[in-house]
Amino acid sequence: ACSNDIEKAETKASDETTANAPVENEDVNMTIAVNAEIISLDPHDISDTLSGSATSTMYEPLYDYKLDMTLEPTLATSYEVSEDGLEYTFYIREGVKFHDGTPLNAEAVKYNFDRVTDKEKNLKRRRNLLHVVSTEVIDEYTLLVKLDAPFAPMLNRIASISIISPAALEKHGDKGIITNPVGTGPYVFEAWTPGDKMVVRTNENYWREGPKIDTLTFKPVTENGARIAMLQTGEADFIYPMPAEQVKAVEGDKNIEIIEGPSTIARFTFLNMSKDVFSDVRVRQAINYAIDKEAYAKVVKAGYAEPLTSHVPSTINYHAPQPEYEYNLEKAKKLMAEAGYPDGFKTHVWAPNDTENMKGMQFIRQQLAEIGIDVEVVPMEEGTLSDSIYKAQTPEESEVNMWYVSWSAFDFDGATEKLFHSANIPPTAPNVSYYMNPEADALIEAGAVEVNPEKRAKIYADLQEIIWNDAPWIFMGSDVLLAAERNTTEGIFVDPSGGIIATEASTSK
Amino acid sequence: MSEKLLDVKNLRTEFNTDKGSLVAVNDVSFYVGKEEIVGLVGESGSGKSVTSLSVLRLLPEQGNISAGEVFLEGKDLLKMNKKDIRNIRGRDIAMIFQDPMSSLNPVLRVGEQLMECTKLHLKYNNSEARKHAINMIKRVGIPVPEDVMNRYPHQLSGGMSQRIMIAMAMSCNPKVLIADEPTTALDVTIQAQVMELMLELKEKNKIGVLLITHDLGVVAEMCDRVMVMYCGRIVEMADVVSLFRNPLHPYTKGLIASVPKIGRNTDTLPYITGRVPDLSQMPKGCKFAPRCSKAIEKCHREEPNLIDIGSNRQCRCHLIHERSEINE
Amino acid sequence: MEEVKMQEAKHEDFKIENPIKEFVRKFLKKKSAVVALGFIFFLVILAIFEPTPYDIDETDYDNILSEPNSEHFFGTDEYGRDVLSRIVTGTRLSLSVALTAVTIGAFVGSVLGIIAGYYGGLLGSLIMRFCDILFSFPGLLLAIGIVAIIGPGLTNVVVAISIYGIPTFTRIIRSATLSIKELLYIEASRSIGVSDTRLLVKHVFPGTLPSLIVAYTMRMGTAIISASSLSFLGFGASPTNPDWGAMLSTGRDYIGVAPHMLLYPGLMIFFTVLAFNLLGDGLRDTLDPKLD
Amino acid sequence: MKQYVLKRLLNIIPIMIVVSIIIFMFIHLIPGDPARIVAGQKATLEEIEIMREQLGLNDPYIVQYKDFMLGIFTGDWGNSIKTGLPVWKVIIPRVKPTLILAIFSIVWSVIAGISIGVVSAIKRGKLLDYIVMIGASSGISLPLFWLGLMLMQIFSVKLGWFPTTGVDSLSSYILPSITLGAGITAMIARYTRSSMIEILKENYIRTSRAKGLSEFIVINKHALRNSLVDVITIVGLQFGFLLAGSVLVETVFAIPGLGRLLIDSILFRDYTVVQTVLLIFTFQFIIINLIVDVLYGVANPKIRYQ
Amino acid sequence: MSNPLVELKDIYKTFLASKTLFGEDKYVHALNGVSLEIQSGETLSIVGESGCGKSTMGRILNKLLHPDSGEVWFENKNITDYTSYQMKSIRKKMQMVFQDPYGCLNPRMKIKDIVGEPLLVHTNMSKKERYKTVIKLLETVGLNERHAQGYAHEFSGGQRQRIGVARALSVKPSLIIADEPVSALDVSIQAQVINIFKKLQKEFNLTYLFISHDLSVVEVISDRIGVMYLGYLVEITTKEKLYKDPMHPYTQALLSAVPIADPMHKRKRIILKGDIPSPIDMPKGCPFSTRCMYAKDECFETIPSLVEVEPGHKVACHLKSL
Ligand SMILES: Nc1ncnc2c1ncn2[C@@H]1O[C@H](COP(=O)(O)OP(=O)(O)OP(=O)(O)O)[C@@H](O)[C@H]1O
Ligand SMILES: Nc1ncnc2c1ncn2[C@@H]1O[C@H](COP(=O)(O)OP(=O)(O)OP(=O)(O)O)[C@@H](O)[C@H]1O
Ligand SMILES: [Mg+2]
Ligand SMILES: [Mg+2]
Repeated sequence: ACSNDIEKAETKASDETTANAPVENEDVNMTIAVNAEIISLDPHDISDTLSGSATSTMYEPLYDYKLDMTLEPTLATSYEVSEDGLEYTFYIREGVKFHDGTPLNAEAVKYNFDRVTDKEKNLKRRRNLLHVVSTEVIDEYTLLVKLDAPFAPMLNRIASISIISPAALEKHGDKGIITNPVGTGPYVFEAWTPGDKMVVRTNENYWREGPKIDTLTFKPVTENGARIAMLQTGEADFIYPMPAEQVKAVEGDKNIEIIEGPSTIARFTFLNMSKDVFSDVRVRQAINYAIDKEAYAKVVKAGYAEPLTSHVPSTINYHAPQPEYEYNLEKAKKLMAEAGYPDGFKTHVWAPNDTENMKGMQFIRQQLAEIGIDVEVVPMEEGTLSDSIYKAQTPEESEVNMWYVSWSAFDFDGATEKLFHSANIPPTAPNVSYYMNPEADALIEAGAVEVNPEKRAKIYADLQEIIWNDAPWIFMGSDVLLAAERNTTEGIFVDPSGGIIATEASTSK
Repeated sequence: MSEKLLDVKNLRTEFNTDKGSLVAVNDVSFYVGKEEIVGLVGESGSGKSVTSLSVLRLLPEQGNISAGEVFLEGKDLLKMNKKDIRNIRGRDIAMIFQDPMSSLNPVLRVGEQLMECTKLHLKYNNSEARKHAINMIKRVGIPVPEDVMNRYPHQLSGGMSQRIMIAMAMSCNPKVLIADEPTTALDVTIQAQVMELMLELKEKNKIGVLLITHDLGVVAEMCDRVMVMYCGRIVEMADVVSLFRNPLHPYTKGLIASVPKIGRNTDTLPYITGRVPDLSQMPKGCKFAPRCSKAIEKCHREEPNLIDIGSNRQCRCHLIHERSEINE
Repeated sequence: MEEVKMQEAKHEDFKIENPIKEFVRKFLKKKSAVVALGFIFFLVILAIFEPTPYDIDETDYDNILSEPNSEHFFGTDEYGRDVLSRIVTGTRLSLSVALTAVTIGAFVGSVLGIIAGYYGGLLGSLIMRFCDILFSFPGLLLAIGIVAIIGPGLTNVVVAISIYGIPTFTRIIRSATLSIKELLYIEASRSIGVSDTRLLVKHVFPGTLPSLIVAYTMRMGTAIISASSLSFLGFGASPTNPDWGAMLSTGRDYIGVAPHMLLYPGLMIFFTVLAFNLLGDGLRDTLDPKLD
Repeated sequence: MKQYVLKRLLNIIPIMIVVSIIIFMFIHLIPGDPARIVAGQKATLEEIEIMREQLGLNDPYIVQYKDFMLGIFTGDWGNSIKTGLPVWKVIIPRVKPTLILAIFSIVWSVIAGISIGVVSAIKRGKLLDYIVMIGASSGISLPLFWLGLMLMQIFSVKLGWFPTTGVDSLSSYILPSITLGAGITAMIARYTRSSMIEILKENYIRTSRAKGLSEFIVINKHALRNSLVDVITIVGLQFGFLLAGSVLVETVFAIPGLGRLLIDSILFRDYTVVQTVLLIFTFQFIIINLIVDVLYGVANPKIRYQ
Repeated sequence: MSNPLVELKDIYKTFLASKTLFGEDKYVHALNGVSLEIQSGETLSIVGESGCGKSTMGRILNKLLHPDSGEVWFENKNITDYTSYQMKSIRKKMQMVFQDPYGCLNPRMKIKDIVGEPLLVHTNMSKKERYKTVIKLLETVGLNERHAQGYAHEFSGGQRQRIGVARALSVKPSLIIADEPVSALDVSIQAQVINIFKKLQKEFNLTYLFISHDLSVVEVISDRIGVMYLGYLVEITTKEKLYKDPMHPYTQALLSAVPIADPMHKRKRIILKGDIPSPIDMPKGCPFSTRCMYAKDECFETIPSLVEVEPGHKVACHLKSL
């Protein structure tokens, strides 16, 4: 019954369009095949990148990221911060209308901010506005946001809050909005079958220049081979991610273009410092010396990875490059010997049980074997893995030794605080290195409230050096994002966080 | 018994098995005349069923008829093409089998199975076939035929099933009926009913019947002429009275002697030692020689032929001419 | 004339094959089964001696994903490891996973099946309901669920596969037991006064053996497929093990680049399972148990 | 017969209750906190705690089970933990693809399986039989996912005959149903063959031949009908295989069906969806078995008239 | 008479034929109030058509089945409710021989193990002793040491039946229950087995309950004969009386239906009408009333009981007992 939704929606749409527009089957459609399912279309209650990409076709925030990870005014035209960093004033863009025809104004934005900060609703994006105590409408297009403490990455967090039509929210309710999105974005919602494809149609009344196609489809295709096959047959115009291993297979295909770009994704391995062996910085450094990052990029990432030169990828603002842990077995062995482990030791590495992660773990095992460390590879199903990690209430209870994982964030604080602050050891947050360095804690805290960019840069540079030298991780690399498209495809991009931007999509097919 | 309806000559049937080719029926010749019941007796495995199946070429696929002729009114059934032989089956020669319960298709109604035959051979339409079938059921002595028509085989008793089989066999008015142990699976009181029915049908329809059985009692009560089979060969043939009164072949003698007879009151029964040899391990000479107390050296060496000894009797024994020895 | 007393004949006894010889002779007639047995034998040899040209963990990052060539007959994988060597070594793993899983399943299943078939009653119905319920979960899902609960890894794969093999064996053995129970020789033994235990062990159980052997062989194939499916979905053996299913699972990521990584483990699974199935067919034809 | 069906239907209730308990235990035995998974790595502890409270995960198991069972009977199956949508909204769109896939697969496998089985039974021991049966054995020896990937490479990518993935047209179902049906066809073919071989030895087949019926009628009317009685049961058993296989096939061909939903939901610890889907699966399996048993009874007069 | 070796007292036995959810379950009435006794050393034969309850009677006697009601006495002990442990000692004295010589021997055991099994269960002979005994037993039934190593399928029906007899004899029982021991055999072989039965009876002073459906076989071996019909014992008397002067109409019909292997012996057969009624829906009155040519009103109404019409001759018929 419900799977007919798409067809129904399509016929409905054509009914509407026959009055003034060409017939339905002349619609230009583009299909983006992705590797996971869209979980929800409520932009306030999602935490995965893909749902973010999907909602961003229909919704926009006040400020939005450009491809280079800088922020540009979107539904706001500008903003001001008070001296103490506690009050943000946003000037809302005039003349923008939601898809349902209602106008965008400060009231509407306040409605959204209030929704997100409502503790009762417990929406996932609330964590981004934790510092917001209140929002006030100053006038029709001016909004005041008050914080309880200065918070440097505030604007980045504001960028994560898309604005939903309050009228639609009133009409559909908190659950109903999931399947009836109404925003201001370049596309209007058309149909979505949970678990299957989502279709959006170009917004004719978009406030700036929009896409040059009629409909855009997001289609989840988890099997890598199938996704590529779709691109090869032209069933998909754009696929993301493009599995790095298979780039060679499509390289010869004239119809297909590979798109690569830097990412905000860091790949690393937590070394649980509460465990004896890893409590010694020499061991941690030795391990970092023992891993051949180039080989890692080549073997595990099929050549599509860059070495990490800090704990944050170079795409993140305030990134300060550190001296490389070059591949040096001699040095590694020496450090191991100094630390009292000339013959190495036994340990294990955990990661989810998908092929990608298993490959990474195997690589670590192979490399560390060279310095005598015998690493048992333990793939775990994700739910089990997170249970195993977070069930430890104290460092002593923790069972994990190494955790091969990736992290992606938009801003420096997001890429640091949860992973290194001593308050964030499990079960609170994933500081699985159990990294507890008061110096680092202080810098993390200082950086978060420092609004002055220069001072902040200094703080973060210091912090990066400390963390780098302490080596609570194995710094494996930073992903190179890979997408692939038909050569007829234009205007679809992947931002460094892995979000798909299709605002300007067009095709010549 | 002048007219030979069915005339079998030098029939030889072999089976391809994983032990090689086995001759199950060898040099069998006999005939069935009009209005005559010819009995074929022998122990289990002696080749009775194979003989009957060979006549209609219904052998399982491993079996093949390697020699011989089977004439039905002058036409050789073994030389016919498949279509022609199918026209003979069920119409000119009908068969009934030992186990009536398993000889009816369990998933088809009795009526359907009965009508099939007349629809095929006599080109009856549905209602004609139905009427005919009901008639046939009545004739074999089953009350309420309409009801029986709608039943499934498992809803019939053994006696009823066998009567249905007979009705089915008789429904196209065949010239010859081959009955392979039609009463063996039945109780004596039911057997008596079926035997009575067959005798009656034979008389009324003037058919020739080849009656296969291992029960000498049934032979004595039903048959006009008897053939005794051993190891795929006919060892003796005679009319029923002569056979029982004066069996010539040692095997026949042994067989008849070992039947317990009511009122004879003996302490020990005579019997034949040993058993029917396995087809793959046939003795060289006379097949019965290993079990025969009279066997002479020649018997082990050379197989005797079926010798015609006049007055419509045949016997397959080297010692047949040394009458003194046999007849003592 | 009445007294046709005959002497005890000399040819009373025929040379009759003993059952094993007869079985062998019949079995040898089934050519595909013989070939299959040969192949399995070959696998066992591989599993025991592991004649690998290379060390299976020997990586060569300069020589990854190379196509089959004269040095690496089946090519190399993403770490530059020799695929042939890994397949050969994987034989022991795959066979022993299947063997252990099926053995456990067969053992538990047979015990339950014999009890349910022989004693019937409440216990029997309970056992059968239990099996119905196990059966009503799609087998692979059951295995996935079990692995999800107890975690991935070879041992747990074995446990999962054996658990979901139990109802199959229970049913087969139960129906075999039921039909054997009806056989006259069981009643004959009971009438003698043979105890239940002896009856089960000496008479009933051997009677179920043909069914058991055939089911066992067939299940070997199923178990290998299931193990590889689990690996395919990421629930299987640790990737460091050269498990065929795990190799397939990795291989599919290279489907367009290094098809040999998908092809050879796939063929290996296919031929192995085929061999077990053909052997099972052959055994069934020879042993002739009625399987449901 | 009616009584029998009624009795079996009544029997479903206790079975389903036991099954629901097992499912419930099963789900809660699996480690992994749905709240944590849904909230994601970056969630705060407070957020997770509120979510646990809202999802009722802090209630005692008994209460959770009671809610689950009450929900089943009152039609309130709860909301999906993962998407927040009502469970029925998540499940219903998934039914159609799986159903089409299952029907396609079972239909072609039954037809092909029986035909192959009959032909090779008739040609028993001939070369054709040999080839067909080795083919059939191959059918059950192929890992499904492998076959699917290979078929996709050949027929979609290389030849471009069928869509690679999806459910947009019926032609999208062709490769998946071939993949899924291959094993079932093989099973049915093997079973039909051995059943036919047995039946062709039966006395009533000899009887029908003795009547003069042509071989065609003997096989198709007398023998096949009897063997169908046996084959029905094996077809019923295949449904279990079908469900499990659909998980793999739906993964390979990106079909948004129930099997895939189940796996995803297990991975996501979307309990509400998992338990409902599992209940649907079991229920469906039980009903199919009931139907098969009834069909068996209908096809087999011996049972029908008892 | 002296005290009998075995006694059945008013045995009833039904089997569940089909179970229905609503309405009544259907039962097969296999035995309906059968009483009889067997004297030590005699041979009592039971004849009757298929399904009349002969085997059931044998199995109840051996306690392979438990009667619904009634008592089984053996050597003046009521063994009806004996446990299987108590039965062990009784079974030693009471052995069975079965109809199907092909089915009653375990195809997976060597003959020496089959024949030796009762010894293993009931005695604590050593393996060697057991083997010796087995060989002796085989010789008693006309087989020899060579046969001991074989498997059942290597033997002909007659030989197998002799093996079955040897097994029954191994623990020196006083009673042998033989359930159609010869009906699956060819005539020539039938005779061998019957002879062995007779020979052994003399040698070991055995008592036989000999079940058969063949009146001509029974005549050779019996002292007394009981005729069963539809779960009832309808007539029981000495062999001579039964053949000379059968009283029950069914016995008469049965005797006349037996084909006689003598073409000159012509007689008038009594052809009964219809079939044996189903033991599930039993006739209301006399079980034979539906087929009996003499049936009177009373016969359709009440069930006649087995009465002694003359010494040693009991009949259950309204007409005879009047
Ligand atoms: N399909 C077959 N393959 C091999 N041998 C066969 C086959 N059918 C019959 N035979 C052999 O042919 C011989 C004769 O069998 P047949 O069935 O004619 O015996 P019969 O006299 O009818 O015995 P019965 O009284 O048991 O019916 C037997 O030795 C049997 O083993
Ligand atoms: N275990 C059982 N379950 C149900 N019915 C049974 C069972 N055993 C016997 N019967 C039925 O009881 C009746 C008597 O059976 P029994 O075996 O005693 O007959 P019988 O006289 O030995 O027949 P036969 O000559 O065929 O051996 C038959 O109708 C039979 O179907
Ligand atoms: Mg025969
Ligand atoms: Mg009996």
